[in-house]
Amino acid sequence: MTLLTIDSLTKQFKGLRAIEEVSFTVEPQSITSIVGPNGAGKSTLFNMISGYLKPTAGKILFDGRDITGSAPYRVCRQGIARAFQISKPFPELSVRENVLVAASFGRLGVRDPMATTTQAIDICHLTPWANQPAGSLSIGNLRRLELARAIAARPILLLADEPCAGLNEKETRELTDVLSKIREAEVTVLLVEHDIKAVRRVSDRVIVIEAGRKIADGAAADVFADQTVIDAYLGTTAS
Amino acid sequence: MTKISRRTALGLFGASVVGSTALRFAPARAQDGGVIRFGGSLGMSGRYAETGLNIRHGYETAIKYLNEEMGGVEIGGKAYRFELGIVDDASDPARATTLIQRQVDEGVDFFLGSYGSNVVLPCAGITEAAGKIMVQVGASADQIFTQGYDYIFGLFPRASRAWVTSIELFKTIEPKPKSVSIIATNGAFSKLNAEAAAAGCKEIGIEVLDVLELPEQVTDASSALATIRSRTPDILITTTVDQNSLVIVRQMIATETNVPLLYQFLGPQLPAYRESLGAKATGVIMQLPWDASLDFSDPVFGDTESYISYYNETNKRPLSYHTVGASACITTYVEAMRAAGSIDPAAVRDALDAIDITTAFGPVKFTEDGDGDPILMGAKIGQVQDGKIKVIFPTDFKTGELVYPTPTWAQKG
Amino acid sequence: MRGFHKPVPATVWALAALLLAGAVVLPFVASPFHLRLAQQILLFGGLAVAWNLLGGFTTYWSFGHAAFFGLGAFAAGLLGQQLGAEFSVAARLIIGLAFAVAISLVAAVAVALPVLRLRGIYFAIAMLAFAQILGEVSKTFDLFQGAMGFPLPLLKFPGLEKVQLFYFLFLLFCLVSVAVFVLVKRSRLGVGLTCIGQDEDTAAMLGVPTERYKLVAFVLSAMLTAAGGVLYVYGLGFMTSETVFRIDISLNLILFSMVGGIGTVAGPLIGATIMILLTQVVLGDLLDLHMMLTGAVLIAMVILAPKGLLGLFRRAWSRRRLAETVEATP
Amino acid sequence: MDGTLFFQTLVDGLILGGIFSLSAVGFSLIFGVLGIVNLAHGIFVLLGAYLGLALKQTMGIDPLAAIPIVCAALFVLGALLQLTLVAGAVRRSSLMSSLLITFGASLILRDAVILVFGPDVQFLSSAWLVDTFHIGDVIVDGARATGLIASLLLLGLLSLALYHLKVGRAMRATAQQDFAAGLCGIDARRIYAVTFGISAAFAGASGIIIGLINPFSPFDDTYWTLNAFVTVVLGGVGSPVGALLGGLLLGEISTFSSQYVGSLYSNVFIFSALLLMLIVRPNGLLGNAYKGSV
Repeated sequence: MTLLTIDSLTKQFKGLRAIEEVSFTVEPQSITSIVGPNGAGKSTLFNMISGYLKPTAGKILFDGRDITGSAPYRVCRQGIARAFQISKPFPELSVRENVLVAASFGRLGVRDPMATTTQAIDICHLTPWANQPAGSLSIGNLRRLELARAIAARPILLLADEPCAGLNEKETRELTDVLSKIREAEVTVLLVEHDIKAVRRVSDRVIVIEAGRKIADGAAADVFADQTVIDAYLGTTAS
Repeated sequence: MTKISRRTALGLFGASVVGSTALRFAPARAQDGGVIRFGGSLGMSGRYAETGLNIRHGYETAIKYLNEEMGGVEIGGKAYRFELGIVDDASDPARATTLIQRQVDEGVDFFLGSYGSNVVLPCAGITEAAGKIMVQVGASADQIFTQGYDYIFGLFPRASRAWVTSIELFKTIEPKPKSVSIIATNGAFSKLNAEAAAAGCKEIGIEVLDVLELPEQVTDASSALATIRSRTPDILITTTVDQNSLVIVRQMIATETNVPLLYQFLGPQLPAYRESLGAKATGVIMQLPWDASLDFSDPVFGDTESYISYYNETNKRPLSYHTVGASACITTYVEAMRAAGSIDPAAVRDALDAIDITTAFGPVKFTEDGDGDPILMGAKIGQVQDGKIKVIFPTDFKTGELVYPTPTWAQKG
Repeated sequence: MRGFHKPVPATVWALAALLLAGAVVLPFVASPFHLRLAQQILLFGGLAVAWNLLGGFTTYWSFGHAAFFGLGAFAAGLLGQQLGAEFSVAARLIIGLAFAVAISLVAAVAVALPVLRLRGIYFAIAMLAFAQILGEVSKTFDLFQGAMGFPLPLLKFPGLEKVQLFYFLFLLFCLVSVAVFVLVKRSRLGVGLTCIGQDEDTAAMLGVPTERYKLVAFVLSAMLTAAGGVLYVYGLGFMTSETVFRIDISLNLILFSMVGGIGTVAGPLIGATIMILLTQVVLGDLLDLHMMLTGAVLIAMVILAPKGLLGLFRRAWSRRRLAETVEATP
Repeated sequence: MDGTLFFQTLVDGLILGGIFSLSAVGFSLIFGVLGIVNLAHGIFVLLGAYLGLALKQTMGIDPLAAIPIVCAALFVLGALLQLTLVAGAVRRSSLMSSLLITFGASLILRDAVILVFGPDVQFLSSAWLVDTFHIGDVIVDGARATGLIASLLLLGLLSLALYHLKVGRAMRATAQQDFAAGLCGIDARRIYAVTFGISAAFAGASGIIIGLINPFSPFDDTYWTLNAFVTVVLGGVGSPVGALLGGLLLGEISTFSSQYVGSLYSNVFIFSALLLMLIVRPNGLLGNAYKGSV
């Protein structure tokens, strides 16, 4: 059974087609990565899944239910959480409080906010900073706070938006470790990422998008061997 | 550095708090030894501040005269001096009632009023409950006098009776005016007067064409004036306050809106109004609660003329009818105290009920409800002629003849 | 969940109990004037606390709370008039309160649906416009009698002077406001609102039902404000549109909150106390300059205590603690 | 429908609207560039009128001729207010605190006006007013027409400055994105002060024109601040064209509703239009994005 089904999704912005008839599925407890050059429409896709944008056409099915055009908080309550590329902590709240918010809202169902919070902070190696205001964290810690907050929402599916952008080698490795741990916790991950190394390391499956269209879909090794992908993706990043 | 300046600033603030508190309690201790304290609030900040300032000058002039020129007054065999404590109510009823309550608590016995029924009525509720008298020259809404309050008096007749003399005048005009229109704003004062004027006109068979209401602050009356031009009445009445009256008349001139007779309830009384309009002001008629040309004897000042000269010696601000009325409030109080031979509020109130005197303001006699007697204290009617105000009605007080119909704006030059 | 707040320390409980005891005894020892001041502090302080239900947590700053204040007053006043003397004054007041709260609930929901979509200053302006419209409507249509005004019946209670009676009513009102605020602050709703105040989009992403939470806070705030309006005009005994639809009422609620400390429960009360004492006692006798001085104090407050007086105290306190720890560690 | 009455109403609305536009343009600039609602705006308008009065009374300068002097004086006052108080408050706490600062400043300035000029109603007159004239059956009020002409001239001048002078371009850039403008070497602090100055100057100029048309008293400031609010929301933020559009719309709504619905209802209509506009097009007719809305 598939967890997420994207069915011919299209988004039109005043004459510009940001996403055109994109379809794919995400299997439970996998890490699926979406890659593609800047402006390919990855963020638009995420925004539609998480409820910030309404698709012009097409359907999003999550766990068998149609969530096309649902409000962000409803999407979250169904069990989809999102970690932003640019961390958006609540700066005046402490790290623990930031995570606690997600733990006390997030997916519907039985909650134990305190336990979830402690666990999420632990998974993301944030315990030493738990009582500091989020506004004072370093970039690497902020990224992990963003992830911690997302998983504290107890998602079935986690949307992670370029969690490794701007991180150094060591920080990237820490972060991919966290992602793997998250999968071990039976959370499905949908990742948008630029760092090919990181993608290769963690992904079960890779989807490539260019100019709003899906151009490849398959296991990481196969996809990165595909000539169209190399031309489209690697070509543009090189130029 | 910032630490010091902040602390210093807070310290200064604290000091000023203590300082001003100390100041205010100083005069309160001098209450014994024959001092009569008048209290009350006025809207000194806010839209009615101009009237507030006029009234305040009137109170201050009377108190100054009583203390400095007369050396106090003897009441029931004891000499008294007078003190005045006026506070700014900012036309805010919550603030007004609190400040009035403070004066009641501090033993002020005699109150002078603010204006605007939404301020005066709640205040009157407090003074009434405390058994204190209020004599005021600002508010004339009917509701003030129909609450069954025993201790409130007003120098003006209640609004619904303020048009008695005007209607009498309309009866005498030749050729008989057939129609009026009224421009009012949607405030209590203006609306009440518009209703009274309309009712009075209907009663004597003058048709009321339109009652046009404008928002409380008039910046543009063009639409109302377009209606007036398309359906011109013989008399146009405006029951607006000074500033709005001036907006309306200036726009009438600019848009060549001519009527045979323009009656502006308030406005033309002000020198500024006539100065602003120059020759164009000619022919406008108005209510004259008071006019300098009418000489009345006054138990304190002697007569109107000596009042005016004393006022002008001691004040820079031009005299207005509100000022004279305010002085008359105090004169009336003093006369009532003398008649009662006591400063006991109940006795003074009985004396006020029975009072029948003249002051620089004119005759003073109250109805049973406490408002001014509509005949004796009703306004005279004046008309601007050659830049001056002539009294044209009632006939006994006439200093000029009514010009009707008046020339058009263009003819006035 | 109980919010992320630590349990209330015993000192705060003790202080609150002491204040409450003092507040109950006050009307039997203080002069009517002081009681009137206290009435105003309780009423406007309570209203400022109610305003903080939305404005304190988030940047949805209503510049038009006078709308609900006036709406409540008119609803209760006009209904009382219709009920007439067959009903006792107390009955009219209670029915009026219920009616006012119900009407303001409906009005708040109706106005919130479009207006709460606006953010920042646009929300502030929209609320201001809403208050202006209600004020004009109440004056314009004779049905509402707003231009001329109408009297309200005198409420009596055996053994209590009017000023004492209304003191207790305002005290009750203030307590209800404070209770609602504290409950909200310590609940999931409060956590959600705090997050909305920090970053609305992120809050929604974490599953905070932002639209509903804003609506609930706004409606609660409006209903409390309406109840305050009813008590206020019953206390005065006569009302016109000018009595209740005043821009300065709306502005004062913000001002009191800012002076004391926005988003706290004590802040608005402290702010109301200071500003009312300042404008009506310290500067009350000044005829000419009190507005100027009030303005100067306001400016000084913002410059010297940008987070309100509470913020100032907190900073001073933590600074002292820091100094003590530095001294303690050799 | 009576044609003359219709055109009369149209012309009256245009004239009124032109004056509203000028009185609001400064408010709009501050709103756009600094994201601040200047509650002292109305008092700036009145200060212009009172300065005009003082210059006429003491030196016999015609109010229309006094506009440059008044503008200069208010520019200094506005810039000083920004540099000394507003900037500090925004830096130390939040944008919202500027509301308290400007409100406090308006209380102080209003009391100052009362101390100097008294609470009385005042008026201005000028020898240069156009005479009342007719277009067909439509009567055009001379004083108001003069006001409209002066308003349009001043708005045109401001428009030229904003689009062609360096400081104007810097202001527009800062309004778009102050951070990016800073990267381009624009000193935002200076631009803020200049914006406040220009805003006050134009408010002052409009004060003179308003004084020529209507009597004024120190307590009218709230009215003019509110009007500026409405105008800006109707037209859009930060540009003379937006202010002009908003002002004209406000003028027409005001005259048409009072002519054809009832003169009492104009305020209800004005504020309903404001509310409607906020809901339907929160960025005004011109739809300028505005950073304070986030």
